[in-house]
Amino acid sequence: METIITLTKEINFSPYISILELSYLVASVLFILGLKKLSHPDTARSGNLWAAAGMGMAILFTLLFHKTQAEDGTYQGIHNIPWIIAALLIGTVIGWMAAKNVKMTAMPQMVSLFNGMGGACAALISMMEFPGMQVRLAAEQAPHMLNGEALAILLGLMIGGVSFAGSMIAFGKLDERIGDVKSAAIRYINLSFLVLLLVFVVFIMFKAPVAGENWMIYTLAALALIYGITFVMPIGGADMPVVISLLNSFTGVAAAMGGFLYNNQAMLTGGILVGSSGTILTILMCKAMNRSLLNVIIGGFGGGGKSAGVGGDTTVKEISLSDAAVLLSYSQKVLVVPGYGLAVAQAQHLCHELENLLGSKGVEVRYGIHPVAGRMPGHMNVLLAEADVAYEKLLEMEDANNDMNNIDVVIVVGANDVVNPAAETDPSSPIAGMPVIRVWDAKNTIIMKRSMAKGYAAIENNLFFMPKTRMLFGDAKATMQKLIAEIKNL
Amino acid sequence: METIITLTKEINFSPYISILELSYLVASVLFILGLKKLSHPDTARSGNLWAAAGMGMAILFTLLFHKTQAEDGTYQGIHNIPWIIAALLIGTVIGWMAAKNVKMTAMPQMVSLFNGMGGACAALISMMEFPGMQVRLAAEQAPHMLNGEALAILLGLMIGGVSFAGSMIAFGKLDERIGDVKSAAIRYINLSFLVLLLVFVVFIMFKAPVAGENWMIYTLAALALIYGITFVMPIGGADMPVVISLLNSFTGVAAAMGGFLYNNQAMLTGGILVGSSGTILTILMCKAMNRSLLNVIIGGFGGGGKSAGVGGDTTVKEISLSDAAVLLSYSQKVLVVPGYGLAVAQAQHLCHELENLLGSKGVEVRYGIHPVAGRMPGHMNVLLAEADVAYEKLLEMEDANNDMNNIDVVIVVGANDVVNPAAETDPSSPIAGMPVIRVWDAKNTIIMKRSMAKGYAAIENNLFFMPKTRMLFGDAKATMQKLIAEIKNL
Amino acid sequence: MNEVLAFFMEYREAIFIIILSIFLGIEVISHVPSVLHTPLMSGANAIHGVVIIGAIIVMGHAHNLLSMILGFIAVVLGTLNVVGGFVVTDRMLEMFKKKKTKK
Amino acid sequence: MNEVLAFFMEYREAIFIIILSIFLGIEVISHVPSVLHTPLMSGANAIHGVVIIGAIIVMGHAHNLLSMILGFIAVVLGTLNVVGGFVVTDRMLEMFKKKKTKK
Ligand SMILES: NC(=O)c1ccc[n+]([C@@H]2O[C@H](COP(=O)([O-])OP(=O)(O)OC[C@H]3O[C@@H](n4cnc5c(N)ncnc54)[C@H](OP(=O)(O)O)[C@@H]3O)[C@@H](O)[C@H]2O)c1
Ligand SMILES: NC(=O)c1ccc[n+]([C@@H]2O[C@H](COP(=O)([O-])OP(=O)(O)OC[C@H]3O[C@@H](n4cnc5c(N)ncnc54)[C@H](OP(=O)(O)O)[C@@H]3O)[C@@H](O)[C@H]2O)c1
Repeated sequence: METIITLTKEINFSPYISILELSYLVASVLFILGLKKLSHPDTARSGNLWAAAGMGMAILFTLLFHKTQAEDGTYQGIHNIPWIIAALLIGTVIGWMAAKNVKMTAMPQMVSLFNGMGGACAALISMMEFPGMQVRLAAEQAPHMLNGEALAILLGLMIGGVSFAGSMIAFGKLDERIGDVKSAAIRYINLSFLVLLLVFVVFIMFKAPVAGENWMIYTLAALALIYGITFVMPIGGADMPVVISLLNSFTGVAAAMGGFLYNNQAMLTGGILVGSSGTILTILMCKAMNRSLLNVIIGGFGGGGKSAGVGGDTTVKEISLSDAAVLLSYSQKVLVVPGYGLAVAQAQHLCHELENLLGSKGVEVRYGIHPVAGRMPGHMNVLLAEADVAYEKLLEMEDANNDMNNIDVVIVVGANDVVNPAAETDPSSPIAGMPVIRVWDAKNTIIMKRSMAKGYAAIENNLFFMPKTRMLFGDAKATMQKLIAEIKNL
Repeated sequence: METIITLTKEINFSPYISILELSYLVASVLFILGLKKLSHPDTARSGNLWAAAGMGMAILFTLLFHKTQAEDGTYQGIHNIPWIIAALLIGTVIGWMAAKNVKMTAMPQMVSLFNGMGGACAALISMMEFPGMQVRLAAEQAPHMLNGEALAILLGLMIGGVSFAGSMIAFGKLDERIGDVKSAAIRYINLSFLVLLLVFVVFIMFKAPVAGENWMIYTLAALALIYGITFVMPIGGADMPVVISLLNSFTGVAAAMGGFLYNNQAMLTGGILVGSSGTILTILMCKAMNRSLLNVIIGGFGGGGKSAGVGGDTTVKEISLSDAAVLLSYSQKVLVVPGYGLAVAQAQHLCHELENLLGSKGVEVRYGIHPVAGRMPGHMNVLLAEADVAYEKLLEMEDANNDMNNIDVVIVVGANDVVNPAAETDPSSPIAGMPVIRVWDAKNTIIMKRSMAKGYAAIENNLFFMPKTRMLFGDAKATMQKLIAEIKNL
Repeated sequence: MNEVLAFFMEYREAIFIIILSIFLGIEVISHVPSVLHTPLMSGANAIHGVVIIGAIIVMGHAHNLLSMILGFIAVVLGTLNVVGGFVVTDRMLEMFKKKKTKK
Repeated sequence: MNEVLAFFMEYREAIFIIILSIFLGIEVISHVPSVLHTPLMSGANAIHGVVIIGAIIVMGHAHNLLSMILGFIAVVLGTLNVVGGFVVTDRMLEMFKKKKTKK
């Protein structure tokens, strides 16, 4: 950074540098505005474009105007431009295709993957800058590497590496390529790697630099990767959206380290903004599930939770398709409560068809959306919007609960935890305190799922045994199809 | 600034400077946190203290550690410390006494006065820095004064001066020492002074500096003061809170100019934060009155508004004290709607007494608070809180309106515009579109005011002529006293 | 044009800090309830009293009588702004002390 | 201690910018409705792709084969982050397009 400061001071006369700096300033402002707009429903989409515009500008101007002082003292622009452009093109094509073709439901994986790429990029930058710095400092006979530049390089590598490895594991888990590892031991392994990592960073900084001694940086990289893996491994697969959000903010910090290193305003602000807003976002996501971030990271949820004892009733009543069809057709108010199973079965379009069909018979059909139904926040909104369900039909959890007494039939489509009464009644339940949709207050409840299997929190659901509840077993899509046919035949 | 940069670079070795800079950083953070806390009811008071702590720290550390490079090249700490401490003491004692002894209702004046002091301080700093800068630049034979330092000095003087003069006028108006000046001409005079001011700033910057040529800075100061006066003069007295908020943000910018000049982080952030948040606050205040900032500045409101024709009924029905006492005692739900007259009459304590008295008879008494009742936002809340009215009894306008049909008697105590139906019915009314408290929906309305005089917006109020309305003329405090006595005698 | 760019280059850190502070000021305030408008205005008023630091600096390096006098006045005025501002704000907010938490 | 102070002094503008940005990030996000959590996460993900500028800089000054290769990979990865991030976010938000303004 020091050198960069003197550099920019000395070539003050060059308007190019000023233009470059100005473009970074504008890019930062666009990032801020983009993020601001992204957090309001009406402006979110344009916010994304603003941020993208800022990014494009920063990249273009860097290519055109960036100058560094070479070892011989001259100022050099960006070399290897054809190669850089080739790399940009390759990245653009792959990224574009991947993003365009990914299924709506696989988007969290995609975000995780892209996040990992950013982390890897930050780590690679550090790995390339470290040897140069070591040579320089060794030449100056510096007694140690205790300076801002080294700190930025080492932290960038460490955080970027953790983010990369962690994101890859998160991707694997969401894509169901990697299972959950549950063991108390891993928590300690985990912690020891973290300590080792930090100690090693300090160690490097206190060592006198020796030109060409690169094993340290490789070891650090390896440690960061390992820690990234052990960090995410024990966390339940369904907690991955929260983990991705956290790793996202890590990558932001790693990018900011690069900004510090190059005294680059755009990288600094962009990175820090993502770092801090990502942290807050992670906390907000946890809050929506009524959990603390620590609880998510340490785990103990999302698998293996002890099943809350099923009291009283233990028999389950099924409902036949034709009975369900009659019940629905002669109701006045129907509420559909979708959950993760709807996403798995991709039954959203049929849901909308059912809604229209019943609507044509004068039945008022609406949807009760739990904020954490599915596997990412807004999952249900996205799915139903994809199926063209009108936005006014979507009730937020609170509104749905307030109206529950007036509902004739609730159809629960592949939801489980978000309609589990244990959250309110059993203080020892892992989901205790999480707000739920109180479908048991409605006059009838029909539950569509394939089996008596547990949901994400892996706990029993008393709802299934309640007197007003009827089960309609089968894949949500297939069942829905048959139900629609039945109603049409009435 | 330039010199300061090199200065801080050269004496990097001195830990004092670093400590000073660190203290400025901490002070800035305290300002940010203070402002953040100030905007939430529960934390507002501690927010104020945090900001004050930051300020105290910044002042103390400046006294102890500030260094400037003197003409002979040596670094010098702060001189004249006894004098500075004397000045600090004098300011503290006067400020403390004034702030402690001012009546609750005179607080806006006080804020205006203090704001003016800040503006004057900024202007004085510029006036003292300008000659020195001119001497320096003249010695360097600079062809003009086109540089950041000069810009900061001139803008600081200009903005600080306008803020000072404007605040004094606003103070005078609120304190009813200065009347409103209404004339179309003043608007143009106004605009011409603004243009003159800006042109003069540009003129100074393009002139070659001549040591000792100080008439320019005095002329600029005079122009700024005159513009400050003509800017505020034509604005209606009751719009002063908005104007003060605007001038407040001006002073913030003036302080930031000082921060730019001295490369002082605390002044820079503190000033800019106030500048931008003050601007937003001003806009929010205007919104609460359903007006635009431009409309406030250009005026045409707060005096001279054409009286909306009073249609139909033109007779006013009075109510006797004993009738009012009976009506109130045998009601179930009473709503008190206070306005500016309550503040004038200082009737808040009696209001609370009435509330208790009726409460003891089983009548439910609550208050309907209009956001801009009175002469400053939150005016009614402050007054009623002073009289120990419980916070739960205060209904916001919307809640009050929703419950209006169930109210047996509304007592309007010295309010006028905030209960004027013209806001909803007469699109040509100056207050058209402003939300009002719909007291005419209640079963009975009693209006306490001294006469048929108009309120702040100077328009007729049809409410007084409505069939369910009864007038109870007299000073609010006196009438309230008599009313309480009557009810006790029932 | 070149001069503008050079100016920008020279002060870019300050400009950047200014821009960030502007955004921050806007964001921090934009959700304030209207009851708090007046205390907030008053609190902000006290904060811009930070200009007193400038007054202390000029006064601390004043060498002739005129600038001593002006500096003295500036420090007094700045202190008035700071002390009066914070005290008045505190008094206003004291009024709200019994206020219960609202949703 | 002296070293920490010297460090602070050297990088104080950057530190200041970092602190302001942290506050700004927190303020901007803290009122986001939960439906937007995922798109926002994705949008933020794209923004930290700004690290690509660093990749371009190292690649632009790479002189030996190893750093050319690493730089090339870094640029590709960074571009993936940027382009993929923005496109995926846009697709997510497209889903909300029919959304009416809510109270
Ligand atoms: N939204 C988020 O951001 C987020 C993030 C992380 C974690 N979580 C957690 O995820 C959970 C979400 O609750 P949820 O009620 O939506 O889901 P859930 O509790 O995971 O239950 C989903 C249910 O759907 C059924 N199902 C699966 N495939 C199906 C198919 N093809 N057809 C019909 N049914 C099918 C499953 O039962 P069968 O196997 O018997 O069919 C399962 O019980 C909460 O615990 C929440 O905390 C949410
Ligand atoms: N709150 C703010 O921030 C703010 C700022 C600027 C402007 N404003 C404006 O101020 C107005 C506030 O409306 P408002 O209804 O509260 O007040 P208002 O419309 O100004 O009316 C106050 C009424 O109180 C009566 N009054 C005065 N002294 C009295 C006394 N001693 N005893 C009894 N009555 C007395 C007056 O009538 P008599 O003379 O007949 O008694 C007058 O009609 C709005 O137009 C608002 O836009 C508000």
